[in-house]
Amino acid sequence: MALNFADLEIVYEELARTLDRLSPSEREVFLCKLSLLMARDLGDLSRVQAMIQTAQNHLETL
Amino acid sequence: MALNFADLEIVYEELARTLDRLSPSEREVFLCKLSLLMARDLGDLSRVQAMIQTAQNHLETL
Amino acid sequence: MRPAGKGAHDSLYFTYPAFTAPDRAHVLAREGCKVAIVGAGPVGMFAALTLARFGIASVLFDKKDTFNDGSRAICVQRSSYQALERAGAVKPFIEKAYGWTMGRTFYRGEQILEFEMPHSDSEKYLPMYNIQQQFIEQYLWDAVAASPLIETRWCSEVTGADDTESGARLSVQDTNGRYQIEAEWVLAADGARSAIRSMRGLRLKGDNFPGRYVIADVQMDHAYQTIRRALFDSKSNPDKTILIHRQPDNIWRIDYQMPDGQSEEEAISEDNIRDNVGRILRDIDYQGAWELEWWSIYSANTLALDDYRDGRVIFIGDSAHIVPIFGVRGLNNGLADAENAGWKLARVLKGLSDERLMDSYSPERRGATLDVFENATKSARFMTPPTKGWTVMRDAALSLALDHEWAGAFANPRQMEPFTYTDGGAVLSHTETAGSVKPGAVLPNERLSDDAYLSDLLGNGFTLIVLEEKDPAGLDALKASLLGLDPELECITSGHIRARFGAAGLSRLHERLGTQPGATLLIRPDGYLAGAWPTCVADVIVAQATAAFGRKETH
Amino acid sequence: MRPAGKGAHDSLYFTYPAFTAPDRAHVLAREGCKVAIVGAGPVGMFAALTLARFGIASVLFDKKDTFNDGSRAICVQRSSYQALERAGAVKPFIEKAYGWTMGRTFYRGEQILEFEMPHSDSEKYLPMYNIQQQFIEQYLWDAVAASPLIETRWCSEVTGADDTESGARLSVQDTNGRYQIEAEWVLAADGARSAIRSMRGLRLKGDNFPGRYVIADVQMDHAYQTIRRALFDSKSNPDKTILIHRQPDNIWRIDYQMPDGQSEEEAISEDNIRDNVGRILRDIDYQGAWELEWWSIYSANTLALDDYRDGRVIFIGDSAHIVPIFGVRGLNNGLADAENAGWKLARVLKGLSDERLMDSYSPERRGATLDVFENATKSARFMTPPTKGWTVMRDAALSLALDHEWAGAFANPRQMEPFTYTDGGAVLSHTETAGSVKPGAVLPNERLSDDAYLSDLLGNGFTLIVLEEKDPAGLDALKASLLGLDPELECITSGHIRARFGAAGLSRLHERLGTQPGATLLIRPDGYLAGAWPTCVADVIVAQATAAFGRKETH
Repeated sequence: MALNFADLEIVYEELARTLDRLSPSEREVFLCKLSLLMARDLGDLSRVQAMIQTAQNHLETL
Repeated sequence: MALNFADLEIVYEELARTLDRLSPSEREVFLCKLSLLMARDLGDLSRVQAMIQTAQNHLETL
Repeated sequence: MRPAGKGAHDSLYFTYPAFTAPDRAHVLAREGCKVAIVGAGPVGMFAALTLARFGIASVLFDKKDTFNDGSRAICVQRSSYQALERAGAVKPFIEKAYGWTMGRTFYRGEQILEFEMPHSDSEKYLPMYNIQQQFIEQYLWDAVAASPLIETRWCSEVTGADDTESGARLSVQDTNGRYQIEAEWVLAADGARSAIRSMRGLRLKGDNFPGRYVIADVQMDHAYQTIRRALFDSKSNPDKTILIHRQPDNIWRIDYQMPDGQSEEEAISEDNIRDNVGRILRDIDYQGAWELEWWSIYSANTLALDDYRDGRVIFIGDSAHIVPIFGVRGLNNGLADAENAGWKLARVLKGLSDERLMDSYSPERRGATLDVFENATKSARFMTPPTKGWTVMRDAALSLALDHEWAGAFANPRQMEPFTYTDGGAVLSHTETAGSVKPGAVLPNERLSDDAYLSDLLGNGFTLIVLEEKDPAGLDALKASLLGLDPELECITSGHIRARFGAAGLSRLHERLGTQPGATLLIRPDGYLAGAWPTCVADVIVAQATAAFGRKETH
Repeated sequence: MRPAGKGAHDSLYFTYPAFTAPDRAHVLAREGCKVAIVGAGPVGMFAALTLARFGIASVLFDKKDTFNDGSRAICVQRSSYQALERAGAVKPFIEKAYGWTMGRTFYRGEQILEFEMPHSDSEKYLPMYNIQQQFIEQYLWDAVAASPLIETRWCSEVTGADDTESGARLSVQDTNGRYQIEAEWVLAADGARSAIRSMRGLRLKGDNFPGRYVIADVQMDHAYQTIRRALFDSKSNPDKTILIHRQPDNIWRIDYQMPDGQSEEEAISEDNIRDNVGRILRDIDYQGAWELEWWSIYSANTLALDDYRDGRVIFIGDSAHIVPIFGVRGLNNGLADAENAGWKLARVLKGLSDERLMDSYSPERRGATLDVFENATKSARFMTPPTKGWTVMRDAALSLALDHEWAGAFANPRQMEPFTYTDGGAVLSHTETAGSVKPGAVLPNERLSDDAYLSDLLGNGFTLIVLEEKDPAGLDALKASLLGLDPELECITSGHIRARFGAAGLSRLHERLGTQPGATLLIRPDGYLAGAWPTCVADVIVAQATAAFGRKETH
């Protein structure tokens, strides 16, 4: 079952605080590590691939 | 069940190629979006929090 | 600020009154008062009205000669309407304000969230109303001016507030000269830059958020319902945020984060205001004419006093706490402060409660402030992220929200319900429960007939609601005991409710409160639930109420 | 390069031979040859040995007067040992080289991966052997010099290769002058900068990887087993990569990515080499003395010809493809090219196969190259990430590997097994299967007794393995038909195996191959499985083998 919003908000805030503790290059490595950890744990390649696709939407600035 | 290595490698490569298509600021937003997507899908706050902790290990450069 | 050539009070839609200082002979003749209220803004006037509601006279000081020059606070929430009603001042608000329930959030021009604030037929008022601050002050002033218990002294600056044995001595400077006046109690309602606070050597503590906002009111014939709009990263303010609110008299509040590359000074120049507002109006497809009414600039802060009480000086409203605008809790919180301090102070002054009842004011209202801080901090971090980490997460959430409805929740402005008190002595300790209602929370309202709500049944002071099927044997004795504690006590029984609203009305009430027959509730004068018991055990109720609200014999 | 004051062939441990050009009268007297091989490096010499294995004479040209100046290729894999054995040249390799099975990867000084290459008692050889290129060339040269079928012409540069009606005409320049020689076939083994390739107007196509590597060989008494070490982001080469290999004669290969801030020219100055190597040796806790033997610089590329065959000119080894070093497939791939081209060309020249058998060379070996590219690209992207995306993912994987064993797998150098052929006509189409063995793959080996492996039973040419419980009725007729296709055909039956190795040996073979009794296998001269059938149906086997390897009557 998907994380509820209150829990997701905890994740949001932990990520924001963590990113602020890191240098720009550390931030990217941290996020990539986290992505690999979570992708592995999800255990469903096609789902992960779909999320990688979705996350690329709307990135270009206006 | 955790993703096997071959599948994890596909994720690794898709992430590398995706990051190369993005500008530095887009990269971070992309990775944060992906983190929220995957965290939500994992549905287990304490597991996600443990991964956020683990991913912070060993980030400092030598 | 107003457009070039206009005076500070030269409004498109509002005529400011012009007040003068009181008669010199009168002020020199009056040596003291029970309560002095410093600041005749909405909070100070509402405090005076609340005291008057309980028969307590006050003197209200303000250094200005008219109302606030611009319209800062414009959102009045349901709980404030209920408080205004209790003070007998709600009618003109109902007639003038625009009620609303819905907000829409846009990211890069696309709607990512439409939220409804909690609302149902059980409620007497809508969750939120928009009305200009001038009207708020005008309507409160009309009530204040009509009250024989309130003496208002305009053009009167309080320049000193020194402790005395029985209260404080205020030094006042008005157009006619200086004088002093004794007060048993002082309510400091003199706003964010409170002079009283400085005189007492107190400081607000907390955080400042980055990001400056410009608020501009414009008059235009814009066809859009009363729906709060928030625009993130729009064409007209890239990477930044815009809020748009409808107000009466064709006035629209355009509230926008200062664009990059403009200094604060540049941002508030009339040319830039017109440029920025014009761009925003084109962005929301408004093509018609518009007139600029007024503008200002602000930043978000979460600042509060450690203690809202300093001896006989009680801080209410912005003098005690500054909250970010993004939760519309500045004015509403101030009104709640005024009512909380007001009914307690009235009981103390009337000899119904020991002075220590005032000790519960700061914990209750400061608790509410910290709760506002927590939610407003979340909103502020989303509206104007303070660091790279918060920025990138905010952008990620907004970007996700274009594809995923669940992510829109991050953009919710969290305009929350009234705080539930737990600290202090004004809520009865409860090891038992009576349904889903919780002591310390606002009593939920319920529509009992076409023209009557539960709130209409409540008395001016405390109200005891006894929901036993038949009146219990000791009810009269209980009422007698409680009337000693509060002569204004109202007592409502199942029998009254069934007689007036039928069995259906009674069962609707039980359903709303989640109670079973037998439940007994004690409601405070500010509509909060003081205590709840599953059955009406008279001696328990009297003992607990006396301990919390009564004069202690050992004291 | 070698230290200041030393000649190009002034080695600490190896004595280079000095060759001279052939006798002028002899070269002028000989007008033609069946096969000319250009380039007497390991690949060219091995091609000559493979042709000689099948009785085909060749002339081998090289413009140098000795072996390669340094030791570039040092890793020889199991399949190459099997090929060397088939050519009768493996013995000195076994005696000299250091076999190994294990690799260790370190990140910031901590071991994150220890991998074992696939190995078992079934195998005759270890998965990998380290030996300097000089020794490889020396041992191959010893075999070449001993062969009456190979004529080697040193100091002889081929300056032209023009098509003729029956092959090609080579122009040769040696110390004594110019001459021309006709050849039916030319094998171009003249390396990465192949002159033949240029003369034929052909170009390698593919990708270059960023990152420059310095390889340095040092002599020292370092106590560490023969285990490949890879160091990422070490103190001695921050953010960069180092590889360390042990070789015979106390020689150690230090292979390190050029540090930031050094130009290519600076990086290969002797002072910098000594600085960098010294730092690395201290980093791996080596305290003793060391001598610098030789160094060079390289970068990773994946480049190949579109077609390895250009009429009667066949490209083998680096002239056809350049692969990144990180998969140790440069030399090994070249040896496989040479054997593949060699046995096929021998059959064509002996009239056993139609010339179109040569059409299968390029698809098979180019397929292998592309497979190497795929894996080597993964390794190269990990060793020297070409872009920001690959860098950050690599760093993420390494960082994760410090806590998670599974992440270490990203650092595996992917020193893969021989490629399984699917293209071309030299593998029989198979709609049926015979156990887990797959046509196109290398036949797995199996130890059948203390001193005999399955591979020892195979013939010089094709081998038919018939695993029927009893010899089938038509076996003699089948053998006769196949002998027409290959007079050297070896036939092994269950009966032979049972007689020599017992029922246990036979069942061990079935288990290893995953076959059931009845299975019939056809093995190519290069050890690859040509075809597999669940039962021995003679006419099917003969028809399929004739179509793939024989002279077609309609042609």
